[in-house]
Amino acid sequence: MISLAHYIVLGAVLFCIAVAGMFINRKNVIVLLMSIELMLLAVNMNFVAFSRFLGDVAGQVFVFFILTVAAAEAAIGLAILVLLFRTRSTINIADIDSMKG
Amino acid sequence: MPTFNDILILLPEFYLVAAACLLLLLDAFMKPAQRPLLHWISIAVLLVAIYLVVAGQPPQAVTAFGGMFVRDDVAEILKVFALGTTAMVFVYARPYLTDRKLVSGEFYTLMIFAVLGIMLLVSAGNLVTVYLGLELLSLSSYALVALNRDAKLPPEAAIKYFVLGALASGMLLYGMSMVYGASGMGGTPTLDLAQLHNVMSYTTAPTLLLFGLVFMVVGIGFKLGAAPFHMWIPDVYQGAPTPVTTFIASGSKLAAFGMAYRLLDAGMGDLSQHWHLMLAVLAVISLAIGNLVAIVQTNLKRMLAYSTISHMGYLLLGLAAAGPEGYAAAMFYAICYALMGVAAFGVMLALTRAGFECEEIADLKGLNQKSPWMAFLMLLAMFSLAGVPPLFGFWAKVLVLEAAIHANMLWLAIVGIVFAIIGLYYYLYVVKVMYFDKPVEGGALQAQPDQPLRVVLSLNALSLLALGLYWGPLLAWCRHAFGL
Amino acid sequence: MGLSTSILLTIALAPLVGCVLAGFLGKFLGRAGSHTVTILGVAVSCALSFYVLYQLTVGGAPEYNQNIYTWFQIGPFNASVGFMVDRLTALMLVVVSFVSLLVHVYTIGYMADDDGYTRFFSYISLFTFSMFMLVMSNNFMQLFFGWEAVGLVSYLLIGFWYKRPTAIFANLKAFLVNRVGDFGFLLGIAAVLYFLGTLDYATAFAAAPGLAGKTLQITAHTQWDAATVICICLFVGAMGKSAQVPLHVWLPDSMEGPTPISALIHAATMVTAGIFMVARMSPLFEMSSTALSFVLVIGATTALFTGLIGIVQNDIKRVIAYSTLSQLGYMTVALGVSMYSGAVFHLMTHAFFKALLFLGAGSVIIAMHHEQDMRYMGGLRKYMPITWITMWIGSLALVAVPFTSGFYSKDAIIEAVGLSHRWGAHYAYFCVMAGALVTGLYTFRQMYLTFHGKERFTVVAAHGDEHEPAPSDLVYDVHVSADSHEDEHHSGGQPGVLHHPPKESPWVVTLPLVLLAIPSLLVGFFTVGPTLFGNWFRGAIHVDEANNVLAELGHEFHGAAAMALHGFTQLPFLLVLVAFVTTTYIYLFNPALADRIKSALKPLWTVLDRKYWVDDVYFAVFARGGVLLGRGFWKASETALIDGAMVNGSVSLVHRIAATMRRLQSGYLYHYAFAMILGLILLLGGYWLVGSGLTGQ
Amino acid sequence: MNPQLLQLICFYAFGFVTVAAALSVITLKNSVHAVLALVLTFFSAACLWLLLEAEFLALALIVVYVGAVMVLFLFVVMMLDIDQEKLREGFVKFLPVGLIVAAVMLVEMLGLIGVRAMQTKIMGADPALAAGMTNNTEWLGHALYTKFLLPFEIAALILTVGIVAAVALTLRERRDARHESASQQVKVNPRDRVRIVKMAPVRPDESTASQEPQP
Amino acid sequence: MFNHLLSLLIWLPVVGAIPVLLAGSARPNLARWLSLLVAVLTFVVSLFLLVQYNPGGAAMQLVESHLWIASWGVHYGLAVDGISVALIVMTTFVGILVIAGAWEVIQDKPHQYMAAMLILEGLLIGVFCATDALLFYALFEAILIPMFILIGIWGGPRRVYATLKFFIYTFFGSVFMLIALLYLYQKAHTFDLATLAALPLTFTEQAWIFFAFLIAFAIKVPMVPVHTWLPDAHVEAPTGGSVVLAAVMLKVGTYGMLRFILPIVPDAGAHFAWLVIVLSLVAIVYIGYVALVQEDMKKLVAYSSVAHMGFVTLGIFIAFMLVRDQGHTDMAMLGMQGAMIQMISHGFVSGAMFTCIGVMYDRLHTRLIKDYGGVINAMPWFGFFYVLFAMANCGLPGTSGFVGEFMVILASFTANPWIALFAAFTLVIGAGYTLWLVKRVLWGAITNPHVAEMKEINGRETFVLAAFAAAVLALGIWPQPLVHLMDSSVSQLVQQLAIHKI
Repeated sequence: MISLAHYIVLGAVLFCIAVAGMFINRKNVIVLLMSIELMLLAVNMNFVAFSRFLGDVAGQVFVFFILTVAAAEAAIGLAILVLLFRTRSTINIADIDSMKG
Repeated sequence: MPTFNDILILLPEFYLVAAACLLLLLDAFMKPAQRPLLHWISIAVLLVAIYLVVAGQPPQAVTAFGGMFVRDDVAEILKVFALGTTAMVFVYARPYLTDRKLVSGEFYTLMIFAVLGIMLLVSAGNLVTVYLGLELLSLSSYALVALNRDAKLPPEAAIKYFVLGALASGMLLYGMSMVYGASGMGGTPTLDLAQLHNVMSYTTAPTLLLFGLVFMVVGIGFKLGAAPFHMWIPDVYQGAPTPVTTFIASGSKLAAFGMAYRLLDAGMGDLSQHWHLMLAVLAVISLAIGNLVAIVQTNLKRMLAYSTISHMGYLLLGLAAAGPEGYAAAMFYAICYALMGVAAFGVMLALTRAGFECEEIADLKGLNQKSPWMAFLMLLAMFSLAGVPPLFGFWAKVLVLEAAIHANMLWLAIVGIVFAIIGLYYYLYVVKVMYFDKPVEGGALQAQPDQPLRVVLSLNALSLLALGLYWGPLLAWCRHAFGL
Repeated sequence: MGLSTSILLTIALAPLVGCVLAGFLGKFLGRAGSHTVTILGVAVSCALSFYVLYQLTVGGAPEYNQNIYTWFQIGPFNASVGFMVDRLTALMLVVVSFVSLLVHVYTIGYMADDDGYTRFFSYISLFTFSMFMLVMSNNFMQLFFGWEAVGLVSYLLIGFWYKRPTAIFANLKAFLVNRVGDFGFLLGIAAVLYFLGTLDYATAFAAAPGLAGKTLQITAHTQWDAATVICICLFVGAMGKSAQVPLHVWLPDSMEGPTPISALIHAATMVTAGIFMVARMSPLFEMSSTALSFVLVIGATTALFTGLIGIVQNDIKRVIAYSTLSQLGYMTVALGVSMYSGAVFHLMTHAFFKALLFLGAGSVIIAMHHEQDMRYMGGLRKYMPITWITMWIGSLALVAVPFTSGFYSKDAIIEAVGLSHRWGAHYAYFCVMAGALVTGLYTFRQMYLTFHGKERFTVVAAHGDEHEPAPSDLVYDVHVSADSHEDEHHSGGQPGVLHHPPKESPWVVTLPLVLLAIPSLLVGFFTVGPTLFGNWFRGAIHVDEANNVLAELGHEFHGAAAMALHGFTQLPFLLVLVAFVTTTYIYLFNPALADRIKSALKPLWTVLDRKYWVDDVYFAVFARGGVLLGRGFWKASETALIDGAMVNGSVSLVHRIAATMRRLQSGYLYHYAFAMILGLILLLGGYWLVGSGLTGQ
Repeated sequence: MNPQLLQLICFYAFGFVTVAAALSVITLKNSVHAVLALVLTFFSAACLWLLLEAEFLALALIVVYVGAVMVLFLFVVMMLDIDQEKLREGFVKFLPVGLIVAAVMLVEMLGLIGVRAMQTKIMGADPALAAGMTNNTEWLGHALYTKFLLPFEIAALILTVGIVAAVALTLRERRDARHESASQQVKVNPRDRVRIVKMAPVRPDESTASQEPQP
Repeated sequence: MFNHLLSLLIWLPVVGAIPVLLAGSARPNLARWLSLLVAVLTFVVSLFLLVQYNPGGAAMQLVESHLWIASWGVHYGLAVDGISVALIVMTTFVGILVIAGAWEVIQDKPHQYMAAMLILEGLLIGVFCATDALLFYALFEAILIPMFILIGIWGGPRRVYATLKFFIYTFFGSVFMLIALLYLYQKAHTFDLATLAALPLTFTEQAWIFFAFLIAFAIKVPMVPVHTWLPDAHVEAPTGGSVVLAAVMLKVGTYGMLRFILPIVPDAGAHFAWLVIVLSLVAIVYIGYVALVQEDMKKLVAYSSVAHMGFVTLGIFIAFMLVRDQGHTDMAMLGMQGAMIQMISHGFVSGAMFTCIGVMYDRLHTRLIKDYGGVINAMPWFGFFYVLFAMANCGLPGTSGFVGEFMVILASFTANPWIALFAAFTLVIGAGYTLWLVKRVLWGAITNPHVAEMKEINGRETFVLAAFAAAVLALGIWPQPLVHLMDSSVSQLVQQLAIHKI
């Protein structure tokens, strides 16, 4: 029997993978962005699961909005990334430290 | 189904959407020579919005769109000041934008969208509206930070802001999902904040609820800029174009307070005994990091960024008090901080000219000799930020400290006050540079001759003094909003 | 006919008016104007003082005791400025105003053409005012006011020639040593207030018997007798002002001031304020025999040991200064045996002859062009006969040759000590007796070295001496010596070298000498009966029957003449004779012997020449030690500990923490993300550990 | 076969793929490969959602995410032409830290979520049907256009912001490129182009820079 | 007009500063005359106050009270008692002298200097008549701003260090007081001082509040060991700044003790009186030695200020011992009055001393003692004043310096002879450092050729010094009017000491 726990645990695992991704990748911004997408996936997984198991539509509606926003977010994020690459010719995070302290 | 009444309640917001779109169109069809007109139109748009907010304010709190949107006094106050400070930002930004050829429809449109985000956020009655308002604000802000595309720092600031912001959103959403789930355990799952208020009383999964709460606190902490979720603040403040920094330091903080209030009190009010301690911890760390690291800054924008972190610590003192009095104090503080921040950055904008960014503290050397009035305005802002009476900032601090003591957190108040002493140093240092140092030989330091800027900035800074002398009505307004 | 307030006010204020006029308007008044107003002021006071004395003694006027105005009133506690004039006061008034008047006159000649002429007159008038306030006071507060005010003037006058390093050293020293005394004095006043509840003399003295049995809790287990505490504290003040061992060190140094001042302040009046004060406080002192013993021992020590130093001095003024110390010791001894009237009597006679000696010495100094070293004098009697004669009169009074004033007062003291049974009286008797010999030794030595024997100075013609020596030459020399301190001691630049032969001083100088010589000789003869044995002071002085040695002495008193004749057979006179013979032989007939004795008694001579090293020890311990202590505090505590470690230390600590924390903001995006995630984990973990308990509720 | 068992097998299969693909996203050396792994993650996640009868969202995930967002990612990755090797430095070094943090996180999360309680929650009837709708999409659509109308409008605004922002940030008016404006060319007046200037004759040595006439 | 006399006194100089500022650096003379006019007007108004005040009444007089912040019950409450009146008149008096003293000495932006001085004066007056704790606190802190500016702009070479230290140090102390006030507000729901005075508090509460108040006021006074900001601030401050700092600002600390510690936490005050007494005695003795070895004239006088303020705190706190332990109300009155008079007197004496040093500094531009010597040769009239003030500084009877110390020593003997013993030590050490200073600076032959060129004080300087001298002498010769002015108020304070709150 698939229970709610299955999905929620899966969501948690995805969330942790996203977190681990942020820790492991110290160079590539794109991987960071993808980790965030993973994190959102984990969230969506939770919402869909709760929505289905608890019989409420709101969760799925929320997922709908998250997907929408994530698209806009990705557009802006990638635009910034392109901008960054234009001014710095790199997306290596280790090189992006003009401001610190 | 939405009725006409719902639309009336949202009139200011709808009006702003229309205005923003109109601006975008105007920009597209305007001749370059007419571009400056955009500036005045945008300011007018905001002023009309203030009028709509105030004039259409219902006597009692009302909701629209099935509880998605709440129009109460808290929202009204926050909206008025968010709109007002944004209008000030526009006034201050004109010479800066003109000198850097950044005057464009995009700037004004994005700013108005960001304000719209603030308005939705502070009026949110549902987790979905909170999230969408937040994202509207955040996405506009990311873009605004990167707007000065050819400079070196803005893209870096933007990417940091963006990645961390997205991460925070992710955590906030994760928390929301848990709260949503918890509300469904033992009852009907809901995203409605008003219904979430008493979830604790019936849920069969209280740990899940609290688990979600922790994630949500992280999201709130990020938006406020409370340590340890503050790391974006210094870099973004420094890297963003100064008008955008000004906006992030003023309107955005009002929004953060609004969001915190909506989520924590309206939504999680029953859990206050749990989150007030978390906020207290965040407050202490923010006070420590903000005040200490600000001491060693040489860049004025960075210094003000750390100062923001510490001020958010004080604001959290009020929030952590978790009661109407604490909220009133915290809102008072947020308004105060917005006004002070606008004033401080406003002076920087007034001193920035083509080819000269007034950013380093050392750039202010001898300002009192070059431009005594600007120096005086900055002095007011600095002493107010430092919390020296009789300026506005002092009373705000007193109020949050009182709130903390009132909530039996004397220790927190003492921590707050101790760090206020340390914080004093760097504000005084700015005054020292302006008043006690000799101007750099042949330095570029000179105030903008822009009259509207000077007049509004003067009024802004003097209001810190005036409100310091007579802050009763504002406090009464804030307290009234929380039913006191 | 009584004493009116206005008369007393006039006595006090007339010199003050003179002081203010001369001090502030000196430029407009000019020299003559300045000395006229001040002398007029003092003359008025002097005349009225005599009138007051006359009224009290002959006119039968009642004693005066009234408040003039309320200084402050706090609850029941009242501090007023007021006058209490009884015979003791009147006597002091007369002595002070008379000597002061003469010194004023004398100053016209002595200070002629000194740059600070008007300033000087202003100062001495101010002094006279202060002294009047002191002696006329009817309460402790005003007493203290006068006490300090005379100290101030003394400070100003010792440092009158403020360019001399020695003068400004001496005045600082004088003030500070006096302050040590005042320290005790003030505590004494506080104790009076504590135990007696008032600062008013009359009330306090009336309440004095109540002191018996009262104690002051010093530590948990120690209690001191109240009267003893009060009296010793008060006497400490007197020790400072009247230069008693061990607070005597300032007086010899005070000779840096102009000679009229030495006469007026440091011999005749101010230094006797301590004696006056103790006499005034006799009702209190009578309550504590311990305190009186203390007084007795201190006085006796001063009388003998400071006199000894006088023997080896070469400076003419210093010899007289040590003699003053010694005589003050006699007065103190008299106080110590409860013979207050004897002390005051000696105070009066001493004022006359000691002022005379000082003014005479001043006259010599003028003649010697400000050479004060007796080794470069000798044989002056033929140049200045009036000075010579008057000084001999003063010297005879000092060594207490019968029939002179000094004899009556001093002999009475010696005899009284012999009769006293107070603890320490034997020691005191030995001291005063030996003191008589010592007095003779230094006095005769001084007279011989100055006026007799060979001339040990040479007169050379000054450059440009072609023209007639103008009468103003003397004046010119004084002026130079006062102004430029390279030749502060001798106009010739070399010791014993004079440009003009010495000559007698002008009349303004000699007249006071003559006028002082008369009372030095005669006043004792006429007043010894009533003052000592006739209860002339009446209620002003209170002596317990048990302590009343004078009464005992009075049984043997059969008139002044008889007392003097009896004196010729007594040991003190014999000792003076011995001194006379010894010094005559040494200084007139065998001058080389003096040096031989000196080398034979080298260790003793060194001890005396170094003044028992008291000054050196004081300087090392209190002055240098104080500075070292201060520097230690300043370096170790102020700079290093409080300001360094505590204040700036905490600031730099904050800075260091800040600099470290700043590195957390590395600029790297992933660090920022870590911080957020760590924050989340910590909040979760903390919540898990701490908060899970909460959910269990 | 028991449909429930089948479901479970499917869940585990897709779940495994999801997790594995997600792990590859963060571990693969090549960014392009990582993006493709992410696509796989979304695909399998969409399948898992199908198991939950959330058809609309599953398809939206594929259409919106895989079809648009991931393509955008790929596009950017390829366009930026990044030195992949350099970006991988320090991977091994930070792996343990990352794993530890992730593990701690997971333990904390699982500890707090309260898995046991959730195990009792099993899938009931399709809530869309229960709510009287014909299918999931209608269910969702109904909610979207009634209760969630306002958020729906806001979402529209957000997309607008996305467009405006992306355009504002990336659209460049190349200042270095030469533009020809026909209208301006037509409007040109000869007098604006040539100006006749009268000059007083000056000797070269006397002329200074400030006295030079404007060209 | 008399209904708002106190408001007028506060706002006249503050508002008067605006035209002075507007006069601008272009018209410095206009700024000078305007500020003098304002200062004199303020002084005249303060004389009205003196006339209006009825010394017989024990209650606070000339009460003004307006609800300021309704939702917090904060009042704009002003009233005076005798102590306030005395301090206010002293403030306005010193205000004139400071303006006159800065006349042509301040050449750099005189309008800002004068304006800062006037604002400072207004705020100080405000502190002395506030009856609402929060108003008091706000003014108490606000005075830091003009002082910070004064030292920072017109100060000496290390002015930045000094002024930052001054500001942060004093701020440091007062914030704890703020916490205490907020705590009290929780209990009383008002900041009205009279209500707070009647508020019952347990001993633990009182102890904490006592220390919070003490640290605020001790730093301001300043007491050992939190005094080190003062020498630095004094040394670097311009003459006028030093004068106001020493003459008026330090009094704010002791005044605060009277208004806060005495009535609000009497039991803790009595319990910890020994601590303050010990610190006061340390200030008198230890600081005396430290002052002795100073090489900078201003530093020396600054340290002497610390020592003299020790008498004020001593006088206030022996009153506790006298009333509580021994029941000597009369003696307590004496000690308290002594403290009050010492406050006023120290205002004049230290102000005068700093003015004197300023006069010398204007001529030679050094404050080091070793650079001087024989000044009296060049400036005899100056020498007269200098000696007079030096004598007042070492407490010579006949000058104001004596009265307070005399009273305090008399009272402290009753409390405990040992206290009196240490306190009286000032007679020696005070004279030591003051007169040694005089010896090295004033007396002697001229060794530095520049000293010979020093010009005698001009008419303006003579006026300032003569005014100080008149005050010093008047107070020394006849203190009764001042005593009478404060008598009923002091009596009121002493009665409050006896009230047990526990």
